[in-house]
Amino acid sequence: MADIIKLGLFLMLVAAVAGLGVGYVNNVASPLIEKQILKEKIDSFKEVYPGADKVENESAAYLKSDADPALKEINIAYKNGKQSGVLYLVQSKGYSGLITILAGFDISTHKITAIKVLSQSETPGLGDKAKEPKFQDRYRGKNAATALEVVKTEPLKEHQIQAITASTITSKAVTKGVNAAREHFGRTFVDAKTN
Amino acid sequence: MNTSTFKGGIHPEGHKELTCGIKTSTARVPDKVYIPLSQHIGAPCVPLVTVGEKVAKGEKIGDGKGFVSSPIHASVSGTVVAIEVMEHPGGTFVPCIVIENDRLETWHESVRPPADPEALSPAELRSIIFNGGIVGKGGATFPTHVKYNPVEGSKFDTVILNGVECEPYLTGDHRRMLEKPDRIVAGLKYIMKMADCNRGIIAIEDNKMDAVASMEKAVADESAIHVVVLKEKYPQGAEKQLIYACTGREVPIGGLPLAVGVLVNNVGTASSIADVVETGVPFIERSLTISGDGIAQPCNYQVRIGTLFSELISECGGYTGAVERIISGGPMMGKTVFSAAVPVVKGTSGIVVMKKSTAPPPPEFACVRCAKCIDACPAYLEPTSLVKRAKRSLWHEAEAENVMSCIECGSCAYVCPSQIPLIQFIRRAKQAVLAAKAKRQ
Amino acid sequence: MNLMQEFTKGIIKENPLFRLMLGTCPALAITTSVENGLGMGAAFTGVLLASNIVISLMRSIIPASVRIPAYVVIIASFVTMTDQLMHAFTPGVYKSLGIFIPLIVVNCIILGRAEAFASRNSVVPSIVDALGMGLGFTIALVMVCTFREVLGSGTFLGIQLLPEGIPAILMILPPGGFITLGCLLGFLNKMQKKYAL
Amino acid sequence: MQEYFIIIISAVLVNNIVLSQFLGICPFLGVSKKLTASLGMGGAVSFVLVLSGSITWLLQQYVLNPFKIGYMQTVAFILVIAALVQFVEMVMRKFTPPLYKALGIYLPLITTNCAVLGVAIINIQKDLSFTKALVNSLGHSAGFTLALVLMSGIRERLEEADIPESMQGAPIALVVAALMSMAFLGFSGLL
Amino acid sequence: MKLMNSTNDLLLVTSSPHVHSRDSVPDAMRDVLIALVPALVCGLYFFRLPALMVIVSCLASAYGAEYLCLKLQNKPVPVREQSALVTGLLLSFCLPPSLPLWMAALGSAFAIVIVKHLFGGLGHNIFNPALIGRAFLLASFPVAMTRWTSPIDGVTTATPLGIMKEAAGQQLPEISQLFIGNVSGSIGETSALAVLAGGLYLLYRRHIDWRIPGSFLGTVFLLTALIGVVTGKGMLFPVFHLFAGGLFLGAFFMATDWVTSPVTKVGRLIFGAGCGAFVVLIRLKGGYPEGVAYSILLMNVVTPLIDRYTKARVFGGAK
Amino acid sequence: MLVAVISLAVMGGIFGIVLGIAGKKFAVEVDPRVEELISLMPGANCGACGKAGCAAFAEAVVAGEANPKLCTPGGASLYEKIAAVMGTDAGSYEERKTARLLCQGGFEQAKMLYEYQGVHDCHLALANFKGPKACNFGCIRMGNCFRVCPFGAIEMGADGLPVVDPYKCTGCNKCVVECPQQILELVGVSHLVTVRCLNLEKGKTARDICTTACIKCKLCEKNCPEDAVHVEPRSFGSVAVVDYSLCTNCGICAAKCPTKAIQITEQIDENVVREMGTPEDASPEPGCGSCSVCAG
Repeated sequence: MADIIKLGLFLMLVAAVAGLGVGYVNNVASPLIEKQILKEKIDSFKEVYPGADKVENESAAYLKSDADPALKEINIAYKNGKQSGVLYLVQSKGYSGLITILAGFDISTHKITAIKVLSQSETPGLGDKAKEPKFQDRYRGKNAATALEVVKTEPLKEHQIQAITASTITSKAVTKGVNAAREHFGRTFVDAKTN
Repeated sequence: MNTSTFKGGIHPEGHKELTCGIKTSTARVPDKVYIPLSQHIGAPCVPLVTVGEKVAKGEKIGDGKGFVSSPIHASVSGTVVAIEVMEHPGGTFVPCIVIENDRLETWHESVRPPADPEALSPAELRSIIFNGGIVGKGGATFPTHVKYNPVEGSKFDTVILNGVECEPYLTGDHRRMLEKPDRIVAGLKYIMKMADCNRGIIAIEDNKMDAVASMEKAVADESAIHVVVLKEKYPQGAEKQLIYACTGREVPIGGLPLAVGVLVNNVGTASSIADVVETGVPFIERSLTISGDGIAQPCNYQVRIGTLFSELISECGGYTGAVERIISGGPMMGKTVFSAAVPVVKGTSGIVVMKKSTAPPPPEFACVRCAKCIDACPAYLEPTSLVKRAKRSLWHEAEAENVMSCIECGSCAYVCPSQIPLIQFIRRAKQAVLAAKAKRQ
Repeated sequence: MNLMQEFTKGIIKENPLFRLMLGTCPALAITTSVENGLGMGAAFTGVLLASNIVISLMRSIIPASVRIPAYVVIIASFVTMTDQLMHAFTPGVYKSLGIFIPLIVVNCIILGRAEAFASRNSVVPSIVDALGMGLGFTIALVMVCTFREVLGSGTFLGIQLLPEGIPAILMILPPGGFITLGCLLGFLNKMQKKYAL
Repeated sequence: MQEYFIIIISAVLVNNIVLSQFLGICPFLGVSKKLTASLGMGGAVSFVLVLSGSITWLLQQYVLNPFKIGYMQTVAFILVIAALVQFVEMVMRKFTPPLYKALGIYLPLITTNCAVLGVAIINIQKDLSFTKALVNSLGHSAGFTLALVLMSGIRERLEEADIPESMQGAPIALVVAALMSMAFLGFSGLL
Repeated sequence: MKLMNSTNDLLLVTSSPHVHSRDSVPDAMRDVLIALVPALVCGLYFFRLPALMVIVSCLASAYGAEYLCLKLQNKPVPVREQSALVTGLLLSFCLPPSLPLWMAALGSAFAIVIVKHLFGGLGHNIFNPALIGRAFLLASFPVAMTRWTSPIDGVTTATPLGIMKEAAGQQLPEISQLFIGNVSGSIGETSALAVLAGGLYLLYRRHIDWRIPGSFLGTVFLLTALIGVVTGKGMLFPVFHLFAGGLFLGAFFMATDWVTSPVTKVGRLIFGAGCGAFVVLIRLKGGYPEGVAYSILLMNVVTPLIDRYTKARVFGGAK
Repeated sequence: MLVAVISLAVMGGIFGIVLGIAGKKFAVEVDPRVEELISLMPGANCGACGKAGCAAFAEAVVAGEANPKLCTPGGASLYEKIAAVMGTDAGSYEERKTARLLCQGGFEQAKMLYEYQGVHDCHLALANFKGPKACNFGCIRMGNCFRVCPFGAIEMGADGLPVVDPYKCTGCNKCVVECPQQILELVGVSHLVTVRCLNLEKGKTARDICTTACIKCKLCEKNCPEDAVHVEPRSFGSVAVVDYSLCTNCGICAAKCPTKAIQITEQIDENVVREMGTPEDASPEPGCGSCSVCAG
């Protein structure tokens, strides 16, 4: 029995020392990691809604329980202390997994400022082109009033988005996510204003 | 018409038209006959005569010991000039008794008809057949009397006479059914008596409708005997397949036909039985077909046992040209011999001679898994899988896949589009499995 | 003991990936770009080096009956450290390697070297062994990566080599990984037979 | 109910753990020569995977998260798995000798099977609930067993094939895996 | 190999049987090529020169790759059977007519080298080479592989199945046009009629077993009919699915490939049914509009197991 | 940080104790010598020792149930190594034996009965009139011995007969067992004089079918100074046989033999390091490295 306790103590010691090492490294690294994550977030906010003074996560206020489950987070951008834009974090089921999109709307113009695909697991070389500016730019400046629609050819109407070649499903998924945000935006920020 | 058959099988070209219309003629009796001491499955016979001894026609010159054995008789009268090792059409070398024919055709005293054949008891019949040296004429040469020995606890209910003759080229049984239907029916009745059963079937394939007509006429008065017409297919003549085709019963793996109450005999064997019972003449001659594209005038002959192939071939007008192979038996299951100087034995159902072909043998390809061999196998085996086991010497696995159920009919090798000699690999596997079994015991 | 030999054996004769068939999971999963391969190789080498040093130092005091759990604890700690450091300093590579950084812990090579080498040798040979094995693994990874990146995305380290439409996307999909490694192994087998490496 | 169905289909077919996520390649190549062995390995892995999947989930939820030591995940999980494997081996040997005979020889190999740790981590990363994590583990182990069994069927056939010498063994197995995974691409986008 | 010193007068001793059927692998391959002629004619009529170019490059590449592989392995050349041509032709039949020629050639070479010769050549492959060639091209060059053109005029348009899957609202072609093949699609698979003619020829020549196409088409029809009834799409739905896409080509020419399908009768029924079920699953629920190629490949994977578990009862064995 | 240290330490402690108990309670004693012996074995799994492969043999040796000498492929050197591991005296080891073909009937020498077409397998050919050669006692020349040799020591020569490489041959007996004609024999390497014919037929018959057959002329018997070679009667017929216990390798019989049926084999240079052919199964398993996790 003494043997067994000795073994246990030895392993305990080893584990303790290991824990010390890991803990130390974590102490050093975790602030850096957090900073990293924050910076990424701010960068993408800037990209999708440029020119804001500050952006606050106000999901608690705007994201009701009956909201579209695709909506994950609602951030409000402030310019000169006034609500000027909304940044939606939406998730949509793509070809092979969830696509996370950040979509920015301008409250004054009722237009989409920009969108950004934050994460996706679409087919390399095909669906993953959704994260390229070439595709994301197609959403820029679209009016939030009408539902967006995916077409395969050059868009003829304002509310049409040209799909990525051979990746209609991905294009539709992104558009569906953006539409969910658009709808919420229209209901919450446009109608409220006009009424 | 109500024709039935077995599952699997193939349709090789029959070539029966070469001889099926030619009446069986009697071959010239040779100056010397060579009678091998082993003409049946089982231990070879021991010679009862010595060199220089005079023998009479029908005299017993060799006898075997044990249950599965069958005596042999002199097919001519004359003098024993030698007992020497000779090639045997079965692919072996066997001692033979060589008799110089004195052309007197003296019958031996033992050859005499019984007083009243109808009155003989089954046991007496069996002993007559045993002493007459009757073995199966289909090719397997199983001593016939053994089949009728009663076995405790089992009983025959059907006797099937095999008039199928599914081997290409061969027409000996066909001719016999046309020429001697009465002898066949008479033989069948003796068999039914010995087997103690009252249902007889004569099975004939639908490519021999004239034989069907002939046999049906012969059994018109017999209520217990029927002629059954089967669809033409190879290997319908194989015992288990024939039983299945006629009765729908499957002989269990490794079992005997007795297990399903059926006894199978060749039509030729039946007429031999009738002969030996009614006249006392033992098995000293048989009919056989000499055919093939290498033979000038194919025909059927009544031949004394021990006649050399070469004499028969020259009587048929010789070869048509350069000869590639001489087959003892039919081309599907017969064995090739390396010279025509081999004697006719009790099991020789035919001699097929093939001309040298001009085309080179087709190349062998890898197995393409077309499954034609599986579809053709009458034993429902997977030949291609067995071959793969055999190629890697996995004998245990081959045994587990029932390689011993193979009846070596050769259908698989016949159909294989890749020209794989499947049957040879399977034979090798069977050899090895048998050897392993023998080692275990 | 010849240190040079200890070093080179990991590259050719006992290459972890091509000869020992170890570490196949990351070699298939993350080898879609050369950058990933280099990152994985570096992370792997770092963990191997650290664990080899520690285990070699402790080899006389670890009781035999708990040596495997002890090794596992040590290796796992180093993997966790590497994971954190990569997350902090090379977030891009960290993201694309994903789950395969923590999975270094179950890479048989590391435990194997601990058991077969570090626990029986002193520190210096263990360091050399780790460097050799690490380099061998990295080279192997980069070889696979090069094929897949050039043929699959038409780039090398991000530099465009082939115009769009030419590269076969399959090469950066899962089948491409299997096929590249399989054919590469076959080719190396052939070379080995030919030149008796 | 439908959610669970989707998780299962996704884990078994669409994102097969071996053929598209590259976890558990070593046993996939090593223990797929005979069908019986691959069934044994599949069974053993499934058993440990489901068990460890649930235990690590509980560990994460009730130990690592409350104490805010999420970064200790790797160390904690691998320790749990290593101990679990040994424990299972022990219990099996003691109480179900036939099962031990069938699966036991594969158990030691499982510690270093990255599928087990991989699925445990995926369960946490995907933020699945306990039942979903359980279903996900089940699905992945079924996918692993499926891939292994299919592979062994093919490899038994390959033993008779006339494969070029340098491709024999692992290289051809990898090519088979490539072609299998190409066939499984047919499931991509399913559901 | 001659085993003798002096020849000529020695007889040949061989093992029985001493006769052989006229069947041979090269003959069977030739028959498959013949059976593909109607589909070839239709493909050329509908898709003209581009189709011809794709077919020629596939054939040339397949033959060249076969030749090289045999040469490198010191196996007998020239090729003794036309299986490489069959592979090349079948592959070209399931490619869009507008495919760049180098891609067609690459797919063909991939099929021959990786799928066939790495496994030891004819008879040893596990997967259907032509289908892997197609799967390879589809995964590698999805853009080029999904650009379809309409018959005769060559305008870019969607395939019937594509319309059904993605572009709701667009007019579906009439069933009669679908049957004849006057719709956009792969070179050799649009005309169900032509493929059916070839398939019947193969059935007549006994090169293929009715069980695979029978259970394959039957399963697709039954499942789609069931879905059609349940969802109220009517009986045109199953008929449409039967004639659209490469189902007939797959059922008669790809799934029946000797080498990669089961050898047992029951196994073939299971194989066909599995193919059919996967086709319906992929077409209706999957990411691709067409699933014939993948469904057959998936069943190729299962074939060894099917063979293993559907071994026939041996004659005289327990029922 | 403190939490990390404590939690890991606790876990470590628990697992240590659990494993300690496990190690105590469920320890399985494996004799380390078995592993050591397995690593020494040739790995051919040829079965010459009568056990199911090398591992089984090693176990049997450790258990004292098998004679280490039984591993013929390993030979004397392996025996010494085993003895070292087992701590026993190596003692003397029997002379190494190699397979020798007792037939010289190649294409030139032997007359043919027929041309054989079919699968090249000695057993199958033998079923047809004892093989295509006219001689019923000689080598069938279908190469079963060549295929069965696990060491690549047998090659088929230009004359159709198998040639045994005495340096590669380990005397594992596989070919001898396989040969249906029993025309291969294991002979000690120091015995150089061999009668390479087993034809039992009369001199004239034998000479007619093979130019290098033993014709029973008894010249060897008459000229042997040691009385070591005799034309011995067999079940039927007779053939010359060398008594290896008396033969001194003088070679007079070989010189006198009119048909050269008696041959002197070249002396093996025992200094040449034997190149052991690699058995086919010896290629490493993918997926198993050297981590020995499974062993510990």
